[in-house]
Amino acid sequence: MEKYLWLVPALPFAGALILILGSGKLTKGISGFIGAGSVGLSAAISLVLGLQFLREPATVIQQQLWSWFSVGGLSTNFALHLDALSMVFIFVITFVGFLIHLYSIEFMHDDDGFTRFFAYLNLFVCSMLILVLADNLVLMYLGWEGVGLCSYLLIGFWYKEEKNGYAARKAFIITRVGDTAMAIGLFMLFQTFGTLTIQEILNLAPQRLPMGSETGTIIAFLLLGGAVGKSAQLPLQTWLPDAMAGPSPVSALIHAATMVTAGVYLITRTFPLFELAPLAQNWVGIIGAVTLLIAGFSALTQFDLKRVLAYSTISQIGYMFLALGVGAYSSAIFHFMIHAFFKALLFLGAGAVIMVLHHEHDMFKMGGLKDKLPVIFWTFLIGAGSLAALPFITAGFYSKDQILWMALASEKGNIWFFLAALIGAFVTAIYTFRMVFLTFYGEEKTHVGHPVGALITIPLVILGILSFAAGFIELPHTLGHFTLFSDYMTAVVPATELSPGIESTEWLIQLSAAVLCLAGVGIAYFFYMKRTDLRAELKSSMIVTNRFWYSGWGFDQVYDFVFVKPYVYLSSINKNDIIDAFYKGIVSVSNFFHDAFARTQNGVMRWYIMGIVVGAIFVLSIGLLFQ
Amino acid sequence: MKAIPVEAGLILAGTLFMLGLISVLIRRNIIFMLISVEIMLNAAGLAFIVAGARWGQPDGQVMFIFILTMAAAEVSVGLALILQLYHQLQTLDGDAANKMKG
Amino acid sequence: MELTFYVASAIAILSTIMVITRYNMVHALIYLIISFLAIAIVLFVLGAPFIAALEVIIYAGAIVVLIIFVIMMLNLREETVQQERSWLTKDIFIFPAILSAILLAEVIYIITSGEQIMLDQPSIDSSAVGMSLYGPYVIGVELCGILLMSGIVGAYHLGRQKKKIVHRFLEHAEQ
Amino acid sequence: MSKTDFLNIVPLFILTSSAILIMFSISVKRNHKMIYVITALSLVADFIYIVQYNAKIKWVIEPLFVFDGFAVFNMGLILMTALAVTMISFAYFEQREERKEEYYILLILATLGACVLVISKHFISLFLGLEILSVSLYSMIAYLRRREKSDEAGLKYLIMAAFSSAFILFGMALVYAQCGSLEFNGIAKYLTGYTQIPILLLTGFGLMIVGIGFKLSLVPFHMWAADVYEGAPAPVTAFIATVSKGGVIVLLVRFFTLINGYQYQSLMLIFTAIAIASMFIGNFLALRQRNVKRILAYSSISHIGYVLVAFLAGGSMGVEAVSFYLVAYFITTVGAFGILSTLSDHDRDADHMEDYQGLLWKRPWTAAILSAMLLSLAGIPLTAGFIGKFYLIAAGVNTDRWLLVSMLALNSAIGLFYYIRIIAVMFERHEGEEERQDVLHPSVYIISGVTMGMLVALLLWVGVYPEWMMSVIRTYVHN
Amino acid sequence: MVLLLFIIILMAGGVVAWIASRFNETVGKIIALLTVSADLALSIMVWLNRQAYLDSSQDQWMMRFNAEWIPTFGISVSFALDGLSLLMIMLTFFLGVLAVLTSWKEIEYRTGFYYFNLLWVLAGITGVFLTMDLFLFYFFWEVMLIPMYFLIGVWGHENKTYAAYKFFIFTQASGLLMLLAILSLYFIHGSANGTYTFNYFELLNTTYSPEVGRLLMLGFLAAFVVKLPVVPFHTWLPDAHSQAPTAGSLILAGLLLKTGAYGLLRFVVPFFPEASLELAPVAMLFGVIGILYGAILAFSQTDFKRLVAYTSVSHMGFVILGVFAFNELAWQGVVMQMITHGISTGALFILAGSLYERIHTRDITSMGGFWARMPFMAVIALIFSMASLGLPGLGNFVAEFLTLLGSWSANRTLTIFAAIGLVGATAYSLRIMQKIYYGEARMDPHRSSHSQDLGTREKLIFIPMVLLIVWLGVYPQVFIDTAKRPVNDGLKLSEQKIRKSFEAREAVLNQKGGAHE
Repeated sequence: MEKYLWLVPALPFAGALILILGSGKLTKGISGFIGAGSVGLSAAISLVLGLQFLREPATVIQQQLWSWFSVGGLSTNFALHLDALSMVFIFVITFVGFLIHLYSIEFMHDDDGFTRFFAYLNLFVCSMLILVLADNLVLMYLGWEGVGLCSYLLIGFWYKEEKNGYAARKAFIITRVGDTAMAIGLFMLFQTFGTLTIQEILNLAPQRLPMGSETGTIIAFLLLGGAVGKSAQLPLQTWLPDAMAGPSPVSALIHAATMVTAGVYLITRTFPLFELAPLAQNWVGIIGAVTLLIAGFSALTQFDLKRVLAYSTISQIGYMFLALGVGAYSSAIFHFMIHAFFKALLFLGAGAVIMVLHHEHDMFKMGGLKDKLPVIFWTFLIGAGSLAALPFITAGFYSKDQILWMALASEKGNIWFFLAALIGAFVTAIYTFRMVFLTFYGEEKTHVGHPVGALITIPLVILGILSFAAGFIELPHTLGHFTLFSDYMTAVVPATELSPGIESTEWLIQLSAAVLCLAGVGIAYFFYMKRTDLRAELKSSMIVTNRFWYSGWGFDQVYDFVFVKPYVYLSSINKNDIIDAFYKGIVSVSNFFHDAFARTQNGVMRWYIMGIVVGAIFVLSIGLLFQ
Repeated sequence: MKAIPVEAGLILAGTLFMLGLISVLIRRNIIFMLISVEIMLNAAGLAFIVAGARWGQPDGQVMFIFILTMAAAEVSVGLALILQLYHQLQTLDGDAANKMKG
Repeated sequence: MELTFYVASAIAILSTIMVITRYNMVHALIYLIISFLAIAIVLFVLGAPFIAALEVIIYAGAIVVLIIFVIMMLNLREETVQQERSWLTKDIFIFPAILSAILLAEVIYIITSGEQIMLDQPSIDSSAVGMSLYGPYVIGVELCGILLMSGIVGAYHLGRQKKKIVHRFLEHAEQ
Repeated sequence: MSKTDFLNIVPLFILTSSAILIMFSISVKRNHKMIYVITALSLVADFIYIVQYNAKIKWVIEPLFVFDGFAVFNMGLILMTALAVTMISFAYFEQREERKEEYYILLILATLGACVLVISKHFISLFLGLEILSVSLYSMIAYLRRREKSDEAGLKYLIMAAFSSAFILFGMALVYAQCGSLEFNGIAKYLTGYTQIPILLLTGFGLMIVGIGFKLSLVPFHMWAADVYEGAPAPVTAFIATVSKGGVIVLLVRFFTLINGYQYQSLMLIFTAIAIASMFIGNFLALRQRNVKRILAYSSISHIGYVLVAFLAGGSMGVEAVSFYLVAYFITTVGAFGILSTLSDHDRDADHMEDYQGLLWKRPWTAAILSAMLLSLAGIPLTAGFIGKFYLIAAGVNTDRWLLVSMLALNSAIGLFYYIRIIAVMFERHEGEEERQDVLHPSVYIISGVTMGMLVALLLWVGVYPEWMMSVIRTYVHN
Repeated sequence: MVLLLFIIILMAGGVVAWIASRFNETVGKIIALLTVSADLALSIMVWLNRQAYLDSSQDQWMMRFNAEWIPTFGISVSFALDGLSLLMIMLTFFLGVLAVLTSWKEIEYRTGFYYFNLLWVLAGITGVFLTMDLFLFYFFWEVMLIPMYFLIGVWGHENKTYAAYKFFIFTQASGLLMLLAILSLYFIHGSANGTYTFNYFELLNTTYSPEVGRLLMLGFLAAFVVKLPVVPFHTWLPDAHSQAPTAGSLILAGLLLKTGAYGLLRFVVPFFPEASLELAPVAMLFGVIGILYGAILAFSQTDFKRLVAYTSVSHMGFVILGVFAFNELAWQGVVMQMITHGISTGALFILAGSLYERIHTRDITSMGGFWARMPFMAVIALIFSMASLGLPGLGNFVAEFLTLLGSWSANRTLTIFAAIGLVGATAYSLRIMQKIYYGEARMDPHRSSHSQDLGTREKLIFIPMVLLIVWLGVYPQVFIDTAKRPVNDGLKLSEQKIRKSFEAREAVLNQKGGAHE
């Protein structure tokens, strides 16, 4: 099986290629078949590989395809590297990807760009797989940018709406900012290590970079920059809410389950570098903590269903960053996986709702869908519960709880991280259930269209089961102490070192988290089910805060003011190129001389003779002066 | 003929030359300009005579004769041209002949 | 002998000044003749009797007469004098005079800056000039002929009148 | 005068006798074609006679002439240029009702004057050559008597040329008064004792520079050029731009190298200033000029400025460069004016930009030839002008005349503008307008066509394979 | 002999095409196409036989050709081909074929003369890439200008005359400075060694004082930075590019600019390594300024071709940045940049031309929504705008990555700013997509009734370009290997020279008894 590893990314790529070349000629059925089928095959291969890894987590599969370029000391290959970490990722990517492909066949059925959609989607899966399988950072960068491109294409999929294009562009440019930082990081890495192969770097890191060294810190920060951009973390998070302009499956796959977690992958992959730069790692945590709060509060005020989910995604990735920041790599990856399941589920559910309601995004115009769309409702509820981390029964609880615990208990954790995570959990519960109540309860406000078909419900159900059950592979000490996932992950990442003597408080933390979560649900219930009349009051009493949160804490406005506007202004005032004015100046000076001299040629003979006389005087004067 | 310095002869020639020059510059009448040029040529000839006299060579005088010839040829062509121009412009104003400029 | 030189020089300069300030063309030409005659004397004093004669004959004689002939041909009247008066204002003198003065000053300065040399060579008579002219410079003389030839051909071509009546009365009548 | 003297002077003799022959033939019967043939034949004969001179042997006819390689080469150049001018003159004058025949006498005499200039080694021959050239030119410029402009140009040239001749003469007189010799050698001998030029002599040189500068239309003695170029008939303009200037430059080179003017700072300074001013002012004047003849006039001012760069660079390379550039420049200028005269119609010369609009589409060959000429003037590769300019710059760089060389480069760039402007006009799309009817016998056009073709072939040949021309120049100029 | 043949085929083909199209225009076109294709085929044959050259270690040159031209001046017709020039001439012929194809329908009048000019430009460019005689180099340098001038001036757009002048005068004026430098080099060499020659290999051994070296280098540099172009000498480029006919823009952007880059690699650094080293920080700074300035300006342009023109300014900034970084990575990056930029920007210009053919405007504000109408073209546009923003997997990424990687070790600050230029590149590249292909169709139906998707001929143009840019993106090693020897030898040579002169100076210092101590 190992030697077929290359097929995992190659199959979706081949699919994409066929779809691109055959666009316009293939029927929708064939397109869907190719699109979903290729990913499905990939998923199958990765499943088989995954089983192997479950048996032997420490397996490492290396596969070199061809030499990309080798210049000077740099030699870069198209080479794949599969270990336990990337295994988790490729599993999630192919599996969730496959489900979303299935879902899309029905979801996108009436769209003109059906084939195009699948082509992009396949290309995305391929890029994402390259990203996680890359053996060296340059190849990873290829995947990194490739997913960016696909994200761009898919956000702007409905290109006729101009604003979709702008949203896509925004996403690309902002992530590019991060990517540039990462690229610079790559340069530094190359200069420091003379190679860009990940494993070599990681092996050499402890020798070349002393603990806390300046170079190491800068490198870590630059990599963090890349991660922050891709994963929509502070301060580059603003693109993600706008990215919801894309079709819902896209939001599910790219902007929730896979691409946005590339940052998590990058940091986990290069964790030794971060370990060597404690400052940077601490900042990972800080960024995660702040982001999760900011995004959580923003989510509270949104009324576009998908934007709520978008902010929640930012917030949840904030949790992962927080986990990374405290050195709880396996927790982060665990949360990534669970999050991928439930967030994909939520997005797909939301997409189904929106589709059924004829592209209605506003939650306040929804309601009462509980009975009309039972399957969607139940699966969505499971997802929401998982997101809100309803205690004990949802997968989200276990993954998030672990992070909460680590934020405090890890050696690198502290009380502030913990508090932020805790408040975040509380807020999460509120907005999640606000969303649930608004959408599915209350009276029906919009006409419900065709009910959804099997291709939509099946992925929802599978994901629902996963969101419910996947948490049980990793149970905390207090609840059975089942550590399948973290054991598996130890093959690639170290177990988190806990502060001494803190174990005893674990139950307390779990309890507080559970209570807060339920309290959050309660508050949501109170405001959005029980006393809907208080809502307006609350809103008006907090109008400023509300607006501030709604706008995503004003980041867009600030960036607009600080970067975009000046750039556009600078660019537009200089449209005609100021430097050209200099050359135009030369031209006018020449013309001036021409005019001046032409005036001497006035046709009058005596004047000409005068010229000769002046010349004679000049000649004689020079003769006299410089004799 | 002892005490005439070379300078005196040359200054005379130079002065006459300059007078002709002034005349060329101030006169608008083409015939006058031609006459002025003749004065200048004559002055140059005089200078040659002075120089020839200084060295006691006949070359200066030979040169004078050639200048004379040239002046004659010049005047004849010049006058023919002036006649021609007068018929076209009905004036002897040198400044009027300024159709070409720029 | 020196006196003759200086007197003749003064006359030459004065009459040349008169030439360039006259309004009437014929008057100016008469002054020009005087100037040429004075220069002829200077030439004679400088030991070039043959040239002095040529000066009188050709310059004062031929060339000036030629000009007068043309003036007569053009039948210039009193208006021309008036016109000349209007052209020859004082301010028109200023700039040319300044320029020429500078030039003259430079030339005089240069001429007088060297050590003084007296002209004490014996007179060069016509035979010496002739020997030289038809000795080494014989090709020059031939070239002179060519020069005159081109002058004649040119003057002939340009001066030729094609059925055009020169006299202005007739000309007016014809129009 | 010995027999060898006589044999050497035969070129001048041939020209004179052909002029006289033409006079006779006019008195018998005016026949334009025949006289044209006589002129051309005499120039060819003269050239052939010249070719058999041995470049290595220097023959002196005391005191006036010297026949060395340099003189012979330039004499040949002048004769060939005159021949080309004759060729383009025929068609030009054929369509004008003036009496045409005297023109050829004047042309031959002017050529003779230029030939005298290049072989002269004495002030008298210098003066006579210059005057024969000038006096003939007066009449040639004003030759088309019906044109007011032609007359005006003739008169302007006459007065100013005479005026400048007076300067030259006065300068010569001062030089003579100082040195006691009218011969270049004598002056050079006189000067060998001096590290600095005696001031009177310098003044004499200065006044002569005024006259020479006038003939070469160098700034600030340049102002006549545009008016005269514009007024003169196109072939005559070509003649003024080439033969008359060429002769004077050769003379200048001869005189200057003989007295070794390079060692005198003041002379160099004067010439440097003049050269730079000529380049700049000539180019600036041409910059937005709309009259093609005036453009060429102004460009000729700057081109002579360029030549001065090599001239001032001195050394054998400088002289070679000057000679080569003259060749290139003559070909080009005659070519350009040749096209101009073929485009000229009955009433006026084709000197407006509008006459060239869309020429490439109307008469592609004509336009192509003119483009080649203009590109050569601009110094673009594949043309003689490029190699010429290259040679000039090489000469300048060789002796480290950086100021001049950089000015040359700068001015070449400025100059490009107006040359390509003419080309651009030719490329403009031109709608409508019937093609001009041919009014003359077709053979006339064939003759001009062949002449133009040969010129352009020469231009390209010298441009692509300059080695031959260079080696010719080397054999002649080095001795 | 093959080397001479490359040029002769083009020149002769040009003349034949001109003559032929006086009788039949199609025949003229076909002749032009065949001519360039023949050269392309020839160059591919050379390419296929390159292995021996790659393996051998003695001669840097694959092929040489020498013949006398003007022995008086020591000028010879001297050509030589190494990996670098091989890559460049292949690019030349490849783009040449495409240029002929793009012009197929676009040029409607005077086609014969058009193809003549086109082929002669190519001949000039080929000459520049191959010649090893400095006089000949200058000669070809100029030869490529005039036909280009005609291409712009005759077949260009509304403001063609102005653009043509500007192009011509800029390049000529700077070229003259180079001529001065070449001549001084010639004379310095001649007076020192006694042999006056313009031969590249001979002149390489010329020694001169640092001051002289500096001045000479500036002369060479003048020509190259204007051609490249480096801000602030770039202003001819937007005008020339936007006004030229499509093939003209293609050749300008794809090839003419590369001659500047080639000149830097081939002449400036090997001749004046020391002076270059001194100048490096400044030159790199200018490169970075160019990257950023071009990106900013590109962003605000509304004329499609002008926009692309400014992207060229930006991309060429990488070239000068890389050249003066003095290491193998950067130089390979520069070589790659030369090739990939030629293809990607060329493709964008062809796209602009195709759009212009359909809607008769280049104003992107009046475009929009073309994706629906022309999906194939949109995909092509997407690919090449991605290439232009440096997406990995396409050639430009490799180029820019290597350049930046190389320049990082030379100057970190500047590299960071250069990398920021990538963000700017993203902004302008996406703007192309946004304005032209996204959004509602803004053209009124009447005008855009002809807006059909790409035809077969156009596909024939674009598909090879796409394949090539992808090839360059995923397997550039073949190109890198080809350019390896010239790059390494160039670097080694300059290093040696620097060391030698350093040692010489040391020796002088020691003789003086360590004056600086």
